[in-house]
Amino acid sequence: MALTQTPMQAEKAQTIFEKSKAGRRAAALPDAGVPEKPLAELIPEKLLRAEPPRLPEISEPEIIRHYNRLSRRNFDLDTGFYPLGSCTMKHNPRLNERVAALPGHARLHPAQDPRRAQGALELMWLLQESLSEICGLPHVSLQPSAGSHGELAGLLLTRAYHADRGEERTKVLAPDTSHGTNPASVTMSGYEVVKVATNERGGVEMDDLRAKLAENADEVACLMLTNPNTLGVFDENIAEIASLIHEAGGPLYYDGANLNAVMGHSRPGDMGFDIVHVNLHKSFSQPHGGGGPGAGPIAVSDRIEPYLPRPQVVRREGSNGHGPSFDLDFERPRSIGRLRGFQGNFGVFVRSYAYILSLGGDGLVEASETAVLNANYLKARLAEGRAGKHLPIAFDRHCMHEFVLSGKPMKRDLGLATLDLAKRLLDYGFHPPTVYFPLLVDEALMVEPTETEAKETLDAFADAVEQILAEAEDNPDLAKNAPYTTPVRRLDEVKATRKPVVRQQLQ
Amino acid sequence: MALTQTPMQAEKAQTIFEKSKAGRRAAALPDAGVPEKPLAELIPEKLLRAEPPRLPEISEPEIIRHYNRLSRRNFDLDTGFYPLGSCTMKHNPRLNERVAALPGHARLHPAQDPRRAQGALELMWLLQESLSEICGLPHVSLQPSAGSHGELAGLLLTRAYHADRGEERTKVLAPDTSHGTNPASVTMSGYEVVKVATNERGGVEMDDLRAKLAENADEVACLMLTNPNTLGVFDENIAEIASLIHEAGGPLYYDGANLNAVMGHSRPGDMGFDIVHVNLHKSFSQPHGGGGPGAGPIAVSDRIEPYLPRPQVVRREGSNGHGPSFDLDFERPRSIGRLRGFQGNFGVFVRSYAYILSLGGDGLVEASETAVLNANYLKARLAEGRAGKHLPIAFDRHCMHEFVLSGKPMKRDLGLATLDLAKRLLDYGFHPPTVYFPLLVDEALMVEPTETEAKETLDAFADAVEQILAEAEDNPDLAKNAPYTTPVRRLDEVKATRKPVVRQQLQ
Amino acid sequence: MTRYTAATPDDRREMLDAIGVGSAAELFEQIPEPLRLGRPLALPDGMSEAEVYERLAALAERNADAEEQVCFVGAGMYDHYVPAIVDAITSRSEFLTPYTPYQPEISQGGLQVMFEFQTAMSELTGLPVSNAGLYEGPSALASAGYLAIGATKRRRFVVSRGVHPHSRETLATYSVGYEAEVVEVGLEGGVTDAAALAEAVDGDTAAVFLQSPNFLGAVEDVEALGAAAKEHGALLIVACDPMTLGILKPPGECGADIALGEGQPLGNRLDFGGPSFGFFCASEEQIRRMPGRIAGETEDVDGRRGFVLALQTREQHIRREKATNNICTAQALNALGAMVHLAWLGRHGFRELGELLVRRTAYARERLAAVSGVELLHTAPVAREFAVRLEAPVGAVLDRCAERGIAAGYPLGRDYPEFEDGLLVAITERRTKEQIDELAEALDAAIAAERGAVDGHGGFVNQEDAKAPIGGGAA
Amino acid sequence: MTRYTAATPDDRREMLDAIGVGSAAELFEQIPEPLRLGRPLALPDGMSEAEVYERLAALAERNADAEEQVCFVGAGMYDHYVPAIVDAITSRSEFLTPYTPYQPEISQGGLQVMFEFQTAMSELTGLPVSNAGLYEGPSALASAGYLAIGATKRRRFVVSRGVHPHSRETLATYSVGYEAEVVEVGLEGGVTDAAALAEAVDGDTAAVFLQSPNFLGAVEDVEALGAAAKEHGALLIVACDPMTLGILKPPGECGADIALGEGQPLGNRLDFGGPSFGFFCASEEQIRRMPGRIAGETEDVDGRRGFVLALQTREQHIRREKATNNICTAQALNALGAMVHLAWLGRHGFRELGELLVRRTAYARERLAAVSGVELLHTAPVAREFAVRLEAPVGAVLDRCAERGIAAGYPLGRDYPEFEDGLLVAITERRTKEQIDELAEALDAAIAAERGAVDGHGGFVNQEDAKAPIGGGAA
Ligand SMILES: Cc1ncc(COP(=O)(O)O)c(C=O)c1O
Ligand SMILES: Cc1ncc(COP(=O)(O)O)c(C=O)c1O
Repeated sequence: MALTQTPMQAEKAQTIFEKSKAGRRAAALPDAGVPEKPLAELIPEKLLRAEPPRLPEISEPEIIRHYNRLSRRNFDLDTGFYPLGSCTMKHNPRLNERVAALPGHARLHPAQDPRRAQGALELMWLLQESLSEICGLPHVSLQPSAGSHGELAGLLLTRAYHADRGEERTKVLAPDTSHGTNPASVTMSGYEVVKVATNERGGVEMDDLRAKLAENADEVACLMLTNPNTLGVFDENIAEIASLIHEAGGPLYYDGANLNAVMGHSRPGDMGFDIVHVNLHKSFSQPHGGGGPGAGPIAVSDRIEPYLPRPQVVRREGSNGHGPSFDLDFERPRSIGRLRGFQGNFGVFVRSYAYILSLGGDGLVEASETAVLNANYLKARLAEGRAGKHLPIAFDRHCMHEFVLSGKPMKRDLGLATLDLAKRLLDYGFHPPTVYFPLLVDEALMVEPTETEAKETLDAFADAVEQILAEAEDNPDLAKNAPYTTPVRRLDEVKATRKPVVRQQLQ
Repeated sequence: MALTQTPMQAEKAQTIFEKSKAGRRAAALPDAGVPEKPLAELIPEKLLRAEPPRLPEISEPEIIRHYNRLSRRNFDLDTGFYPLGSCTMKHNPRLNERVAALPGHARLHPAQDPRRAQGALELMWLLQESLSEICGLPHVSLQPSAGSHGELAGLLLTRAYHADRGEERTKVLAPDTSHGTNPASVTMSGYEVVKVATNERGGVEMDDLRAKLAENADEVACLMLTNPNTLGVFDENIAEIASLIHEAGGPLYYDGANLNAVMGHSRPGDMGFDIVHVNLHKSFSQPHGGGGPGAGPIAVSDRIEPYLPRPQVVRREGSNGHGPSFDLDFERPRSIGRLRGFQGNFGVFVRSYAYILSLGGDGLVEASETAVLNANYLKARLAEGRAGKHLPIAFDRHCMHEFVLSGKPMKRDLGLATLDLAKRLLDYGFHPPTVYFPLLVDEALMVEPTETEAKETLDAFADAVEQILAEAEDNPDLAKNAPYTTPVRRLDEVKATRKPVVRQQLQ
Repeated sequence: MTRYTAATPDDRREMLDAIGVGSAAELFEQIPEPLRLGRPLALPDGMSEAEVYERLAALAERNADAEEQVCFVGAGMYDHYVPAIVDAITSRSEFLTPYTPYQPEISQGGLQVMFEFQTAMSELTGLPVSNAGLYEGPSALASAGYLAIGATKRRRFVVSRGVHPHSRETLATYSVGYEAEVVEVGLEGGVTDAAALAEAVDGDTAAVFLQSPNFLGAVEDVEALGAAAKEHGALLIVACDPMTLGILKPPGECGADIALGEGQPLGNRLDFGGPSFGFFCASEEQIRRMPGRIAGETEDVDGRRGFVLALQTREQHIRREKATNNICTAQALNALGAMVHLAWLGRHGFRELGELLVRRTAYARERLAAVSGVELLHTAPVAREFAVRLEAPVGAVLDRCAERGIAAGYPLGRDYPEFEDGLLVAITERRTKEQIDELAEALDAAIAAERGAVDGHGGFVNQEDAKAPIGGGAA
Repeated sequence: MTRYTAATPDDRREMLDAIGVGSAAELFEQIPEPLRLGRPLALPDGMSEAEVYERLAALAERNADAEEQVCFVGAGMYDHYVPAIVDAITSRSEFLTPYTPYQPEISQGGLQVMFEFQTAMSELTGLPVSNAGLYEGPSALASAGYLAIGATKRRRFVVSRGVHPHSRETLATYSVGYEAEVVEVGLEGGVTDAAALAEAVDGDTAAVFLQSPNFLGAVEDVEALGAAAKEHGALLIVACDPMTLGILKPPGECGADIALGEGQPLGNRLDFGGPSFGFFCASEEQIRRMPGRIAGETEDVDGRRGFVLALQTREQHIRREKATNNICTAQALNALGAMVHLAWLGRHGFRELGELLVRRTAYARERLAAVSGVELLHTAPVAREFAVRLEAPVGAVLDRCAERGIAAGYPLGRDYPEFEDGLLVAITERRTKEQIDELAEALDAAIAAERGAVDGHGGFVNQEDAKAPIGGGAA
């Protein structure tokens, strides 16, 4: 019997709403145990809902089957290699899940009196101290919920800093390689982005930087930089950049998405940065969850500290023979205020702190070293053979933890777009690299293997790329119509945006 | 591109030993923190091992990938319908896993002083009481580790009972439909099996029973029976059977594998049974784990009680205003002794007790009722169309929780063996029924849907059977060469037994 | 301590050779020497897994969690029972470890979950469009402000004082960036002062923000209050507690343009405040201004049904500085937890749970009001939380209750200086009648003891006592 | 209370119609009326998930587990740290919920795990054949007796008193069924009395059973002791602690025909005694007499490598009364846990862990021997557990230690009346030097207090005191 499609392809997607049948249910609820007054006696009729929302009616065994089956329609880090550039898809230790689930963490109410949440506050304080040491900056707020939230926090801190000095500035400099969240955050915080060009080494074009500073004299609020940047290279001019920005009166913002390259090797604070966000879901092993949760703590210099969000976790020295205690400090008059409810994504802090404890200082140093080693090795492997010919490295130098290839020659010579290569990789069982980013590089492929991958895996990936290119020399349509083996094949994304169907219609 | 095999088929099976690479590791161990004396100073060299066992050398991320990927090569209950007769593949509630994992259960040492394990002992006592009520017998031992262990226990109890009365008996009666563990247990306990025939209603052939009793006068130690039996029918003559055996001086043993049919409807004790085992991994929702763990508690009548295994969980009335307390009673002079270490598969007890608490008395009654309803419905569906023609029911009457079809006409008319049908069902995404059991029925298919399946699922299964038979009318080879879509296709079982390779060879 | 890596010394050697360098250190030479750390990190040495576990367990031990104390604290996050099936599903690697579904062909699991979640939240709120989730409640509310500015080109927000203080504060923080003005409208009898609200809204107003049930637990008449917004062309933005939407009229039927809120009550544990998720629903009109990911239905080349990230042109990775929001990593796993919880509750279970909350809350409110030294802070209708005033220092009473193993509620003083004597008490299905009775007894005893302390010690005045005397009479 | 079922009233109606009966009750009419229960079960009503959780958590709360007490109890089950990856893998539905792999095409996951497990256990024990696991340790030992009878056609067992008392008792229980005689051989200086053993073994002996380390923690010279078995053609059956097999000479190299034991230390939690698993390895000769499942490697019709249940002709479902054992459902999931734990430890980690145990145990033994009122019960070499004698009633000392949060060990009195004053102390990698020091202090204080109690109260004699005076001198 010839296979026409895989078993998963043969299975028609059905939502849980479509599996609903009137009268089914999973949950049993406790009896109220109190007088069963009619609802309308307790709440005026006009405020009440007439019909319950049309949630699914379904039994528990059907629910678990539905979501388990659905889960297998995902590719995940525990299935295979996931070299998604800029995302640091490193191993997610299950120890971290275990400690986060301890009732003392998981069932702790965020409004518990600090005197009865000393363990949680101490943990947060210890994490702050650890991040402070890693970033080389003395103060940390754990409040931001992800990288982009940290960026917004940083920019609002920058505003507060300037305002406190009686200044109003309007421009934020950012290289053309910056991540999309950077300019988006700039606009949300009331600033305007001024793009700075990239030089032939992949770093900031110093002349352009000087020119933009001159053009926008007294208007530059700060510079946002990722270092190593999204090309995976370390900007050697960072010291000079920092002094230029500082001279212009602006703080320097460090997008910490790439911190995994430099932990214990080089510290943003030492590079001259004033504000740093850290993506705990990248360098510090919080699982990505298919799009969160994460956390984006910020570390700042002394001059930024007064403006940090409220509340701040503080350690108070003990007296009368009592040990130190921990508290939430709300009395921060110059604070920019809250960025969210309560104290931040505490569950993420537990996981990341467990990770830091597991590796220790040396382990973090080694993690970064191995991340850089793996990236350079894979880069070397992809500089060989067909990949070397069709997919040249965008900036030919040692990379840090990731590197960017250009699919331009591949497109020109073989007719394959980067997207086609990416889709064909799916058939080979790999998650493709980040594609079409950074924008600067034509047909970009951004590859970040991370330190937790074995050499064999890197080799297998390089071999797959080689083989796809070889196939394409014979028959480019193979990749152009890929993938073939995934649960669904190429999807019509245009339709989904033109005539968006964003919920199930129910009768 | 034409598919030649599925992605899973394309993946060559590799063991974790084959993924090992010298120098890799996952675990970090704590420092000893004590003097690091050479081992040979502590244990004589001649008792020491020269080379460590060749366990895999592998990193943690590789381990989780290996086993996660491997897991997907299993079909499981949370993936789809699993009507494996005699196995009661009912839903496994995750609540039960949660409560079993509470540290008060999971990290409780089995030798903890009973005064410091009162919660565990009370739970065991409560489970004993519950099973006693369900079985209609006053005493329960939780010790046996599974059904077959319960059988052995029951037969040793029978021996002890007779021995205590100064009798030595040598034969155990069992119907020809009995499960393989029954005769195996009989032999292990030093008895000999005497087979009893089955009548045209699927029950015990009374004349044969009388004959066997007569033939083996004074030699019959007991009768082992499953009721409803492995044909899925209730033996209406059970009261008469019981009195015949009792008259012959033997206790009656109830194989409780099919208890799921009658919970709260009819009780083995009331039917006249003296010893019952209960498979907690069947009726009481302990997950099967790919072949265990389970537990096989036994419930017994007063006359068997003195011989129950040691220790026994007991409840002691409190005095001086203290509440009752629970203890392990070792002082059981007529006990058959231990059947295993410690107190039994406690983690299983927690799950099953949680299940009983969740459903409550009425819930158990309804569970059995729905199990019987589902079975009879599926039986009715399979009596229609091609299935009705090619796969007749072995004993045409209402069934209890399961029923047995015969593939004999299918084999004769279409050339398909029951095995072929089973294998083709795999391509349709179903686990096949139990096949070739009971032995009495030619080309048997034993179907047990359980109460936790939805009608739609039963319909889909009936439709699949119909479709497979329709296909076979055109092209019997389709099923004969099935499956096509599973991770591997039909395997050479003969080779595996002729020249067994039961471990990886390592260099 | 090496952990989670696979490179053996041999591997390193081979890899360095392939790269063409002698050591990994060479690769770091692109970092100018003065910027290299040149010393070990001042962090403890790595630890074995068992040691890390012990360390973290010891910290956790020092928190009074809801397993240890009976928790009547709410204030936006609630001690609901999260069914075990939620953990079973969210802990699967296939959901736990992937990134945002940028490659839809191998992300149908996550994408379909988003689509289902959107459907569920749309059903709950009565609005046709939902995104796949935001960070959490207060920042979702602040993001709605950004949308309102984009939609109305106005920069003035009118906010009820019944909106969660964290939301109001977050909105204020963000509004500095938005260069928007925030005007607050007070409460009367526990609910938003309708007259003051009507007064505050004008033609420059971008949005009116309400919350129902509001922070004091009172169910607002959103429809009536919203009229002022409609009149002036401002958006009506309503924060709500999803657990009440089985029984309360959904914001979409009350004229809301946007309904949003903290998602924690649905399938997410307390976690000392996070991670949870924010939900965000809107009218059809706003679909291209929505923040965050949205999954949409489509087809593959063979005509199979499938799901993708829709409307990505709103988002930062495409639109950059013109994006409708900067959010990237959000809270997908938490939204999955919510979806599983909702499916588990089901249509009728969800409503019944709402009814249960209302009835137990009514009982608790009555029971507590009968305690000497306790009176209701307002008598507006409530769903699952209510506010009382205590005739004794709130902090001291809470400490006494804590000693009895009860977290009695949320003290209102910090957020509402006008209610320095106020306590907010929350009910979930985990809080039994017996526990409510126990709370009443504990409060009774604590208040009596505090009064005794004051009386008994004559001049002794507790810190929190230095406040205005309590209004109405008490036993 | 309906739970976990899906049949709605409509479904029921349709199904009954299809069956052709009016009610489900009709289906139960095949049960003769007098045998129908005719009343509700006398069990509590069903409860909601949250209520069941609370009920079970309240019971669990009343156990002093190893999270609460520092656990020095061993006696066959040990408080090792089970790495989180074990739970992550064993909790996957795909491993948790299937039945025994009767359909190999869709069970390759479970079958390959069995094959890997067999390889690992074979490596550990030094014997070429392993099964996929049995219930647990003692019943595995009793099953070995059945094999020995089959292999030798003899019915006499010689058992060292160093074998776990539960194993000896289980063997005795089974031997009634086997109609076999069990002869016990005593200990000398903590180890099996070699002369007595040699004496006890004869030409009728089916098997000699040893354990190393034995129940008192002593490492036996299996090779030397086993000579008697070899001489008389009896099988040598050795029970062992898998955690010591990284450092101790494997039974297979000591002449054992069968090596077996309790698998709990590998990847299985304490669980108050189960479920865990028993392992069972043997020489090539015994392969067709093995109890339990065995996975074997083979190929599919296309030549793909695959695994199946091999040698099923040994088993009850094929061979029935002639089966080599009656076992059916075993402990597959627990064996998976062990395999993951072993892979996680890895070749070197496994050995290092063994070394760690030996060193910490040596330290503990020395430290405790220095305590006044404690002396060593024997001085034979030990690996991870050792026995001491106390100069005070053991039960009372244990109670005092328990009050300090320490479970100090296993009292030997019940199993070894000759060691009424004996205490067995076990060490795992979770027991730190600090905890060992604390144990020493606790024992010191407890013994001193007990002596004081006796002295102080003159004639007062504790129940356990009424025993033979302790041998050697003490401080
Ligand atoms: C370079 C860079 N900056 C910022 C971000 C945004 O971080 P988050 O997704 O945590 O908001 C990312 C995430 O991909 C990134 O790669
Ligand atoms: C009828 C019957 N009896 C006994 C058993 C043996 O039970 P266990 O597998 O728990 O040993 C089974 C298991 O399949 C069975 O179906």
